[in-house]
Amino acid sequence: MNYLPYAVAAWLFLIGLYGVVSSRHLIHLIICVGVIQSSSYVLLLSIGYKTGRVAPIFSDIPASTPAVDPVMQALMLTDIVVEVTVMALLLGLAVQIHKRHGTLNPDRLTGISG
Amino acid sequence: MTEKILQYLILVFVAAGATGVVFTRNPTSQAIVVSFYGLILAILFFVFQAPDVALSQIVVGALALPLMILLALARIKKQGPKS
Amino acid sequence: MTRAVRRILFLVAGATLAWTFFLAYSPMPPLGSVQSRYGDAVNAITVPERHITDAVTAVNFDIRGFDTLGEEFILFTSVLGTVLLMRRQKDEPAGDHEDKAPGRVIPRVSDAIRVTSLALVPVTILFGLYIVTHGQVSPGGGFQGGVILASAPVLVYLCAEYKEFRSLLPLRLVAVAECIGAAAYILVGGLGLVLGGIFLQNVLPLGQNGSITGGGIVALIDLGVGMEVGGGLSLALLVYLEELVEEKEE
Amino acid sequence: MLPVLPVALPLLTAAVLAALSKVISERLSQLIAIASTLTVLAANLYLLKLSSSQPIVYWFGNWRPRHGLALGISFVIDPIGAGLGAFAALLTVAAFLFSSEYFDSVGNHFHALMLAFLGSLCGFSLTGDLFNLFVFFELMSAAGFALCGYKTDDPGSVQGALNFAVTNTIAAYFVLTGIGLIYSRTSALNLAQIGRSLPSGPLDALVLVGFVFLVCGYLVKAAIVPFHFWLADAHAVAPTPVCVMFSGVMVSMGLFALARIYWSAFDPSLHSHVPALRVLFVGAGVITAFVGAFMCYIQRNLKRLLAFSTISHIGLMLIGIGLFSPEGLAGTAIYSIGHGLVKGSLFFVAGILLHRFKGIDEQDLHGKAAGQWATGIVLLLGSIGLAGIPFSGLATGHDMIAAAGHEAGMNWLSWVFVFAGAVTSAAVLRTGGHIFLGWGSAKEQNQAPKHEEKPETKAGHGRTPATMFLPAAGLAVAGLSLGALPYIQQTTFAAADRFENSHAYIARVLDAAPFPTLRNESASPDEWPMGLLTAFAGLAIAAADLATSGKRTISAILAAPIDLLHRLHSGHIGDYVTFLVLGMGSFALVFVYCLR
Repeated sequence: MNYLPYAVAAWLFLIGLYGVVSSRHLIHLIICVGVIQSSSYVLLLSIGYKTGRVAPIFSDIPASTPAVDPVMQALMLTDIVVEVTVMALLLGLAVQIHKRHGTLNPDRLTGISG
Repeated sequence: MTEKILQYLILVFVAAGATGVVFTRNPTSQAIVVSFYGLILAILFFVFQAPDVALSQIVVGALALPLMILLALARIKKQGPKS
Repeated sequence: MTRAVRRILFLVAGATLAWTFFLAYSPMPPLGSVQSRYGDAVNAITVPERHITDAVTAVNFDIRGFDTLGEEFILFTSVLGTVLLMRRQKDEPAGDHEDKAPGRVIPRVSDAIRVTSLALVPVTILFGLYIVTHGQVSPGGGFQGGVILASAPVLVYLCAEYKEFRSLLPLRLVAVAECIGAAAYILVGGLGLVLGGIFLQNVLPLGQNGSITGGGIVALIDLGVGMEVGGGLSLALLVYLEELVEEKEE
Repeated sequence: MLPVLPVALPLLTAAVLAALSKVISERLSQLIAIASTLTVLAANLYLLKLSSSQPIVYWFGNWRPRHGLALGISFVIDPIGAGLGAFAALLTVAAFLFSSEYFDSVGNHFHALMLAFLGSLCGFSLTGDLFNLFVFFELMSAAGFALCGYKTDDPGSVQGALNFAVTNTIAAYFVLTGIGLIYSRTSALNLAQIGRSLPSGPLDALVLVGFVFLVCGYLVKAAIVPFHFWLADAHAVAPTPVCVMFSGVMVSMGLFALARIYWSAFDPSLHSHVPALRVLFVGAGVITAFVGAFMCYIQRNLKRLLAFSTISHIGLMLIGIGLFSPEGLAGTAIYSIGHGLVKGSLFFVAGILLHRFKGIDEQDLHGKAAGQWATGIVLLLGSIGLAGIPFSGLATGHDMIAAAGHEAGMNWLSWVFVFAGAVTSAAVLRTGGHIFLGWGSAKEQNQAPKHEEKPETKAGHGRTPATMFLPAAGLAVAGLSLGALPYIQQTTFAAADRFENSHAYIARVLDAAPFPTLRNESASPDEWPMGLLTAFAGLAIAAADLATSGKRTISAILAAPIDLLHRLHSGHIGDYVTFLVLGMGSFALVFVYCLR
């Protein structure tokens, strides 16, 4: 059971990839990319977590209280906000693709090949 | 002990939620499912002692991202099947 | 490749990756027992050396502040790219299409929703500002507060007609605010360079423990990031709305 | 203040230009952008000189290591990193010049995005922190996606940009997973710190997979087979100045990341496995060189052809790094600069053709550019530079890598260079013969799918502006004479030798210890005939192809495999991701089972 977080992280990565590969709609595909990213959240979160320790916020508790790893949380935090803007960019590309090709099905996009 | 059980339970929810997101093939309903998934992730962060990240995940994952998806979809719908 | 071939190939590929994950994760320490020399060191210095009671904020805006500078510019660049992608093809100046269909109401919403949303706008802004400024004390900071601030324009959009919305929130102003927020980080870094000799050095006097100005330059960076995130994200949302409304008006 | 300038200045300028985009004219915006880039160039060159005897370590926010524990983020500046940064700035200047009459309304956003891109390239080459490397990688990606999709009215453009964006974003999550794995073992993000703590733990699958995820994630950016699919799509559709940046310097950054991560963090634990590593990475490089060369030859869209030639040459550069010797790394450093110059010039030629004739399809333009002597000569210079004739940067790089291969007992490596150089150079020469001289048949004989390319300029098609021609000619001449620079071999070798001195690097970063003197002596190779041979082989292949066109050509004999290759490069994002996963998974498994 102690390995459940890692198993979940691996599962999120794989299922997200499956979604990307099998997608029939670019918006769906982009959301699946987001699922892959949540895999890294779960991984970083579990690495930073320490049993029996509190959140690294010392407003109401003594500064010497053992706390979980703030570094991993800091990495996740910035990543979440960056994710949403990268998503905005990807969605913008999808909107433009629809405008130019009239479809969002990757199987029907034939602008480039060879 | 209860904390541990809660953590594992939510981890299972996360795995199930992600699976749900991937297998919801209709993007509009997917935006709603993603919103729920974002919320579950936020709860996960909370029970893993990461309130900062949880707050950020609530506003981004459960609100901003689904909104953006819906806006993009509305935009695409307006364009019609072939321009 | 046909769908079937791709699916089979992916099953093979996914199996190799799954096996890789299994190999990589099995030597991991069980949950909750990973050693954290770095994290413990950071926890030990945040309060005594920086008077910041939220260690995550201390990492983001001071100890590893340079990462956040980069992250902020990822956001800046992505928003710039989104605006570029959603721009009008013919270089028509923004803003003249309001007159094309005067009086057209875009979202027909009930007055009850309108009033509620309007009342929520100042509350949202206040809450966003609170979160931005209290990042050093409690969970929150420029990133989270910025996102909350960015939701205010959406509320305005929900409750107002498009024309009013435009006059309430000129896009240009939002864009400029975003750029100022982005530039602010580098300028604060430059302040450290000028006064202390090192980029991003925390040269301002530290305030009281647990106050919103405890961490010296962190308060400034927090504000700048809040402005950048709030401006950038609302800009990203607004260009989608803008395009949407335009289509309806045509 | 010097160490932060290459990152802070372009980013600040980008923010200012974006803020003022409606206030100042495009011309002014361009001038500011060029001035800023030139300053970055000068700063990087000065850093290169300052760091020649030992790396400069700069701790942001003055968070120095305490008791050997790194707290903050450091830049660790050495001549190779600073040199790459300087080269990125040089190409950016050329791209800005070229674009001055390029887009009808290039818009100030173009300059802001290019500057953000430059800032990310410099940050990437100077940083000494694993997560900071990732941050600049993401910044590079974000700016790259936007720049790639800049021509939003071009259907291929947005699709290529999406393929680029999705594959590279997934690659970024592999990198992030790798960072997590390594952090769980070392509790460190600083590369030197990781290098110091890794050997104290076992060398198990966790560390090995972490290394593979990190390295392969960055190799997606470098477009190593089978991670290469996005590159041709992105290059073929991006605006010409952006292609120059992508091909010239962005792909080399992926290889630089491999070198940086390996020698800063992993060499102490993996050093005894170098023979196995050598087989794996040289093997990947050889395959990439062959696939790229072959795909290059069967293209008809000039930009796509050049993109595949980039893949081929990046494979050659990977060989240099994969030999894990100072000679090889130095060879790759020179080779990548030489290649960037020559390839940049060739992309500019493609841009000029697109400007003049509103297309870059080899068959469509058959004989159309007759009389364009100046542009044709630049194309000729570029193609013989691509073959690596003596005195070019590629020749010197080739010689050094071949010498490193000789030392490692791989004498045949030189022939891979000859093959890839000759084929890619022949492909360019062939298009030159078709387009500029009207040689060969005008009939459609190339089976490659045709791509519509929208013109990027709207006026002045009757002439070639000097701002377009000069960057093209300048880069070609620079690329052809790079190898003739005095002492370039010795100084690069010295830099590479220091770059690979992991123990000295770690002690320098964490304990501020002085750097020792050189460990090795340069073998100073001398293999001119190979460069000449490659150039002649290239000429011969192109001439044979042009002379026999319409009859049984190479493409007729190899119709079946060519068809298969065309179909593999389907432009379908699902296919690309499948290959990415397959490559990542199998490489990781091979790695773990070979080294454990």
